[in-house]
Amino acid sequence: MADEKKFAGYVCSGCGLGERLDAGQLETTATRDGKMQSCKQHEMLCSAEGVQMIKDDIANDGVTHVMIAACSRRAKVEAFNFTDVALTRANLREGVIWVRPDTDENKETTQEMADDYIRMACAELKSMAKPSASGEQSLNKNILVVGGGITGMTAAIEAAAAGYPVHLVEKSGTLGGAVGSYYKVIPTRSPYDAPAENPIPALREAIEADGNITVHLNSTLTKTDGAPGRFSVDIATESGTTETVSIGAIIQASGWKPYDANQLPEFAYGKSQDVVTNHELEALAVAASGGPIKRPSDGKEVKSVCFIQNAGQCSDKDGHLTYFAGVTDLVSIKQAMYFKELNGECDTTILFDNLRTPGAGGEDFYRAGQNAMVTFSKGIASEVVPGDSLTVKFEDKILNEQTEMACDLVVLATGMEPNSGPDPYAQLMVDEAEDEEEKAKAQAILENAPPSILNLQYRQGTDLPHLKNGFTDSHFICFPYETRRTGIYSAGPVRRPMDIQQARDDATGAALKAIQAAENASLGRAAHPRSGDLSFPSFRKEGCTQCKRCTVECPFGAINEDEEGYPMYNESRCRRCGTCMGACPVRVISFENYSVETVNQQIKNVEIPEEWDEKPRILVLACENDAYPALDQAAQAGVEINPWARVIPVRCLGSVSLSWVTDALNNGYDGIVMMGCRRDDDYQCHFVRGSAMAAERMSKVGDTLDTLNLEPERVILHEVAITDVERAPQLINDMAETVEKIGLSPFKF
Amino acid sequence: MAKIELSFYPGCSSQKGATSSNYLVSAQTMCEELDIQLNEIPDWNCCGASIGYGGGGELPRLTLSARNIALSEEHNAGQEIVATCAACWLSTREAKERLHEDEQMFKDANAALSEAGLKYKGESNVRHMVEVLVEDIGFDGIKSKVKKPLEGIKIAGYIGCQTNRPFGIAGESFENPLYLDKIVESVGADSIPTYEKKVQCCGGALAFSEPEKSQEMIKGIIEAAYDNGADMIVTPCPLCQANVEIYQDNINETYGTKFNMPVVYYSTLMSVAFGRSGADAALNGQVIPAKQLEEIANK
Amino acid sequence: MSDLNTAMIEKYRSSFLKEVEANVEEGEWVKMCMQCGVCSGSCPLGKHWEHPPQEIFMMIRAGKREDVLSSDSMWMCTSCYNCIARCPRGLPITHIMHGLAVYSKRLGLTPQKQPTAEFSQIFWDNLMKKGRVNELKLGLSMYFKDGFGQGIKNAMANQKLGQNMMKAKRMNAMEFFGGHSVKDLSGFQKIIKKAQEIEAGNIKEFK
Amino acid sequence: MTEVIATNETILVVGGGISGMTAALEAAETGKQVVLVEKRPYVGGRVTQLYKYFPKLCFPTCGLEINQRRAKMNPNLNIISMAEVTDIKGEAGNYTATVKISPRYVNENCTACGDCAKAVEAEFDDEYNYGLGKRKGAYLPHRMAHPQRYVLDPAIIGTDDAQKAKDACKVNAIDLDMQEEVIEFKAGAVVWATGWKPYDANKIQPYGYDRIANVITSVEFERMADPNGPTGGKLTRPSDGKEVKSVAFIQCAGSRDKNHLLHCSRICCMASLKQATYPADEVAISIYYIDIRAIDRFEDFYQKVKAKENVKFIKSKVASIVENKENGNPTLHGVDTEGYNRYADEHDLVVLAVGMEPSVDKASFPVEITINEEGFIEPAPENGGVFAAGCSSDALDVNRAVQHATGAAMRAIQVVNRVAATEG
Repeated sequence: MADEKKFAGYVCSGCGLGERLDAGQLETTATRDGKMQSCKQHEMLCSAEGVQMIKDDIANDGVTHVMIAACSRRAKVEAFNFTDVALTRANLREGVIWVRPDTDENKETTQEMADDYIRMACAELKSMAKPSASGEQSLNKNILVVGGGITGMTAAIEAAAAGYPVHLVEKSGTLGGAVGSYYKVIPTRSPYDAPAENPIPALREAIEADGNITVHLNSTLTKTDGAPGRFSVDIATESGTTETVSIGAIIQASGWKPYDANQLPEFAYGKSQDVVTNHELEALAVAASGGPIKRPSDGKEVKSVCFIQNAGQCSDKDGHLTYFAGVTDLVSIKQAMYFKELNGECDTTILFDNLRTPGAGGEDFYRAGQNAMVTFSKGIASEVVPGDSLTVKFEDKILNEQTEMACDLVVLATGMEPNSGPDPYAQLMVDEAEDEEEKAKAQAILENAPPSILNLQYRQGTDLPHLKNGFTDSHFICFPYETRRTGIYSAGPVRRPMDIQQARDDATGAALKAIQAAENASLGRAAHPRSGDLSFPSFRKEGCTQCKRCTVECPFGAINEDEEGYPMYNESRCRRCGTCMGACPVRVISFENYSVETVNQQIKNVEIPEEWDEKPRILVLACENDAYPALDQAAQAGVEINPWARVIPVRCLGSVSLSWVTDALNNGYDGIVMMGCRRDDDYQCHFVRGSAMAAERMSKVGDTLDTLNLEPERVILHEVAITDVERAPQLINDMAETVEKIGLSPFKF
Repeated sequence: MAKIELSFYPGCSSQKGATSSNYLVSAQTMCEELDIQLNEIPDWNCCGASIGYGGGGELPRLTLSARNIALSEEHNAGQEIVATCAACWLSTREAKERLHEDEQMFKDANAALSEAGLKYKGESNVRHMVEVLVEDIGFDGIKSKVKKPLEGIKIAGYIGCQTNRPFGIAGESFENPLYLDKIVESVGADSIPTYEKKVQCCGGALAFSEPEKSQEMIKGIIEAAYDNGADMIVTPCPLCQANVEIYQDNINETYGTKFNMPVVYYSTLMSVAFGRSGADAALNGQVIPAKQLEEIANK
Repeated sequence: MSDLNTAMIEKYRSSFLKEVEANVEEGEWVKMCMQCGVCSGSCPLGKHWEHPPQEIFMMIRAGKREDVLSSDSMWMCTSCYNCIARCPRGLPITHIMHGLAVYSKRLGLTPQKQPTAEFSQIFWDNLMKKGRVNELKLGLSMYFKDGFGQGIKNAMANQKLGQNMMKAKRMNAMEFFGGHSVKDLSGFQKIIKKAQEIEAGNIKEFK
Repeated sequence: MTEVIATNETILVVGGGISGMTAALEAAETGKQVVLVEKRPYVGGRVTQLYKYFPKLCFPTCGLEINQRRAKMNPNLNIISMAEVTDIKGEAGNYTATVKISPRYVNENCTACGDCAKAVEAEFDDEYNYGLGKRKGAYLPHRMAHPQRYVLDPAIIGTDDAQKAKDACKVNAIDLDMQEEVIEFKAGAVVWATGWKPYDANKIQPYGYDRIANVITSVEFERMADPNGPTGGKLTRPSDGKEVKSVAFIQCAGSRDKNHLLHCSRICCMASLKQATYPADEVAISIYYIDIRAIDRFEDFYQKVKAKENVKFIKSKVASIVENKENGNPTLHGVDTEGYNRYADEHDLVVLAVGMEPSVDKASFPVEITINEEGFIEPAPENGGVFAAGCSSDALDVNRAVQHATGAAMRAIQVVNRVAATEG
């Protein structure tokens, strides 16, 4: 019984489908052409009654495969959520009747469309299986936190508080990181009016008292093998011992390093001991041990200090950081207040361009600084002249003059650089550089790559990919924890420059994502964005040519290679995008419910009318995240779509097999439109390079078209956004016009 | 309507033979009609106005007002202080707030007052007459007293600065207060709520020291009233009234304009609308006669 | 150390700011300005200010003592309170301007013949005489502040205005002889004298 | 009667904007039972009304699509829309929430076919478009609204329109007898994600938003720029429909101002930089600012916009706006403080970059919680098992709000896991 497949079709006649279409014919199409063993009609399939009918059939009649011909797969999802069967949806509402005019002359083509979508859905269903987890998983609740600064400490405490054991690995001999050596910190609680106590000692105590946290000091990771739910991590101590621990998920909180101020000779850094960075000032404040802060050169009590904001940052000068550290204006206010607290009558001036102290706390703290008589001047410093008394030359932007001031100490508000590992795509950046300048930059990054932090044993490099400037941030605004290495989350200033409060919030969020990854890995569920997906790629070894395209092109580094060069899939690293499937030239990679075959069968089961019918066929492959929803919305808005179009949603254009295109052309389709996401630096593809990869692959379609002696205009690839409600249908209609212009394909049999 | 009794601070300019003596006359008429009893603060002194600071400094200036409040608290105990003049009201209310906020200043002021055996407590409310009208009498209250609606007269409500800022009338905007327009409506005239110069500065005391600069601003105030089709301007401030009314000849001379725009007090409007004589409404105090009002008053 | 260096040392030091805090009405607010400029843009006589309020606040913080105290900008204030109403930081700008003006006058740094400075003194003296302002005398003092000849000229120029006012009974020639007064004039004068003494005593020395 | 199955291991999320959605989805995808209560008829909150995000200039609906798909697929998540939490009693691990559900007058039979909207006549200001356009008395708040169900405006109930809507519905989805419901259920932890609202521009009197037609708010400009918005994406003037040739952005409209919002709203600088990219390159753009607060890598975007030839920056808080009555142009008065330059600049359109105000008034929180001076929720231990997420805690951009919400979900999970450990 368990192995027996039973295919059942259900045709809805609600929402006007019954009036616009011949339901009887649809039923016949499903059973005769689609080979459904049964097919039922219902006047409102999504109603409780309709859903119950399907449920009953599954329970009582052993239905294993369900074809629902009704509305879009994006509609009534909750109603048609049958998790025990393989399921497909024929989109007759948004896909057919809502995009076609309700007139007699269109009746025939509208019906043809609907019949085709039913054939396609049935064909797809025939080559599908219900996805299910492999069953090999088990729950590994251990969380590894790399980095024992404030972010890592917070992440460890938070994960442990949720009941997850933590291994906290710190390179140095103490916990606390950069913040550990600070005199005080920016306040994190209202009324934000004075520097706050350093939270590190309390966190150290909490960790010490937490039985769920194992601290590894003086330790680094020498090897990280496996995948979420089954990482095997070698933690080596300085003294040479190595411990192997089994880990469910990883948080990388490797922090930041201060910018090297030696690149700022104009501010006399290195020339005068009394020019220090904001980072170095903390040490001076701590050394003062409650007394006045003294200047390094001669130990004289500081009576006047000037802070130069954005020193070596927010600047495109060579060696400067182009970005802003986010926090350095607040830091300077905090430090200016140190002087007010410790040095009595000390003059403090902050030279800034835009004072960036955002949010409630930021603005409150700015006012507190002013209230403490810190002088804020919109001024751009150009030079610091060393001497017994330092001279700061600057332009006062308000008083509109070049001026200068004398002070005992100059503090440079320099930026933060991430402590990330080498970018796995550094080589790729060199290879793909568009010009020499870019290439040289990429080459420099490759050559100056820092030592690895995670030592991942991944085919695609040892560490997390960089987003920009070496930070390992997510590319997505809505999804800050969307990582390109499943189950590994970066947190804190390695991800993006941030202040302590944000780092701690971030650590807490990353801790959630880590425990979530561990839990989902144990169930075989995919991580975001196809959260919960149980389908999983497998490959036919006998067909594989060891070309390695799948292992190279997987955006998530999910696939390793064995010694012979065969791919080794790691279910819990995989995000189910199908890029590997699209990459495979020999078509051996497939998911249970999404494969070369499931799409190919849809393409083949569209009825291609004879040439003299003058009814072309246009194949549309639409990304399910953006283009497909755009088409749905167009339907809702009543935008017409040409009746020759047949739309197939794909997980990502990256999953599109070239064979679909060639087969479609060979089968007599007259045009092919592919719609994927934006693919430039601000790409929208959640599978990173899917759309770009498709564009690259399809550039080779030209050869195919040449061989077939077909016009190149017949195949086109567009970037389509979810908001392209008017444009997406237009692109399809444009292809229809093109076909009309150049004529039908000769490949109709 | 219950009788309202207030401790009244008339101010220097309202005295007989002074620039806003007509304000006092019409305000008294108006109060009679509205059943408001004004008990003058005995032996009140000048508030220092908005220019006295330059000679007097801070504490002496505040002490001027402290003396008036102290006198009111002694002789008109329990009564709210009301002023008709914007500067008088502002100085007094400001002094009260400053002395409330600053303990040292409070002590210092009392030390000075003790020279004449006075004691400042700072417990009285300090209000402007328009506050009393808007908050205690209400627009409907005003409307109910109207016997001769000022029909067909289009009046630009010019509030000026100090009646409006920094305290103003509760619930009204600093930029576009509407209460004066509502008073205009209440007496049956047509208001111009979009009159864009209603809170424009007339120069205040600088009309004396910087006449050219001030008259340039006054010109704008009158011009906008004409542009909006106003027959006259109404104001609650004596200095505004004087500045906008009496320099029209000078402005005409400087700019070649032909201004002849009557500028009246709200109390004048109300007195006429309440059916009182031109003399009671102090229409004879106009430098530029408000002929339409005279006609109604004479009816 | 040369004079130039001494001058430089004073730049962007809070010494002048502290002086302003100590001796100027509401001076402790100056440090709270964030240089948005809304005060400068809101002033009805804005275009006549050489240094608008927000710039004056920056000059104070930059230590430009002379430039600030000898400026006539503060005397442009008409007390319209627009700046106070709009200042996002709640600075009582009108009062600070008054305070700076008075302080500059106290130090003798106010520009000669600054008309508003003169008028304010005339006004004050006038009110101190009787406890109430004598408008006629106030007007005449103003006309004749720059000498008899100029006074006659001023009076002639405003002759019509005066006539108009007389006609409306809003100016009274009899005011020249006595006029309105508080009854307890000596008490009044004692009070204010005392207040002036206290205020003078509160001024702190700054070099 | 709406049924909610909830226990002390359930997490209640109050507010279904991007923060609440995130907290709810992240917790649900970690295997927790979640009830999400949303006041509007749909989830997604204010980001659904944004045209683009800074700095990528990508479309918020893209992420919304994914989040809504996650929500539709996840059986652990129960969304109650048109509902408000009126009371929460108890303590961490044992709360009882009272929720008031307003009648939608449309049941789950609704297929979003739109027949009811065609049938009714009454029109109302479209709140989704901040009143810039009209919607019918039976409406789908926006195309991607989830739940994808129409709503009847309560104002048409009892009118002919209501009956017309009912008659037009072929699937029996309209239930005119639907009543307000009050339900109670348990929860172990609460994520408070009620978000923000744009500061009321009418209160910023010097800018004349209430008097000058061509002075609009940033949230309105966002709707105007959206091709699916009320003007079809055309940037035209409200007064005369003329296409704009010059736009001024006024920063800190209500923010950093003790007369309005004391805090810096964080997002407005970036939002204006973003909006400065909406008009064509020929349109002159002026940004009046106090400080441009481009944090961390947003600096790149700031530089990019700064480099645009049609964009100029004026360091000035605009003092006042006066309408030129002849052409309807708002004239901006103020002083450029960089070197003291007085200006009186005319523009076709002025956009007030209005600040973020916490949605829930300080005085009306239905749960005991620590609020700061600005009205945001403090991360106070005294809050017990109630955790703020997103803009209820501070003025945050989308990215930070989501990050914060993920952390809030973690805190809530800690509480319910503790409950599970003691009960289990």
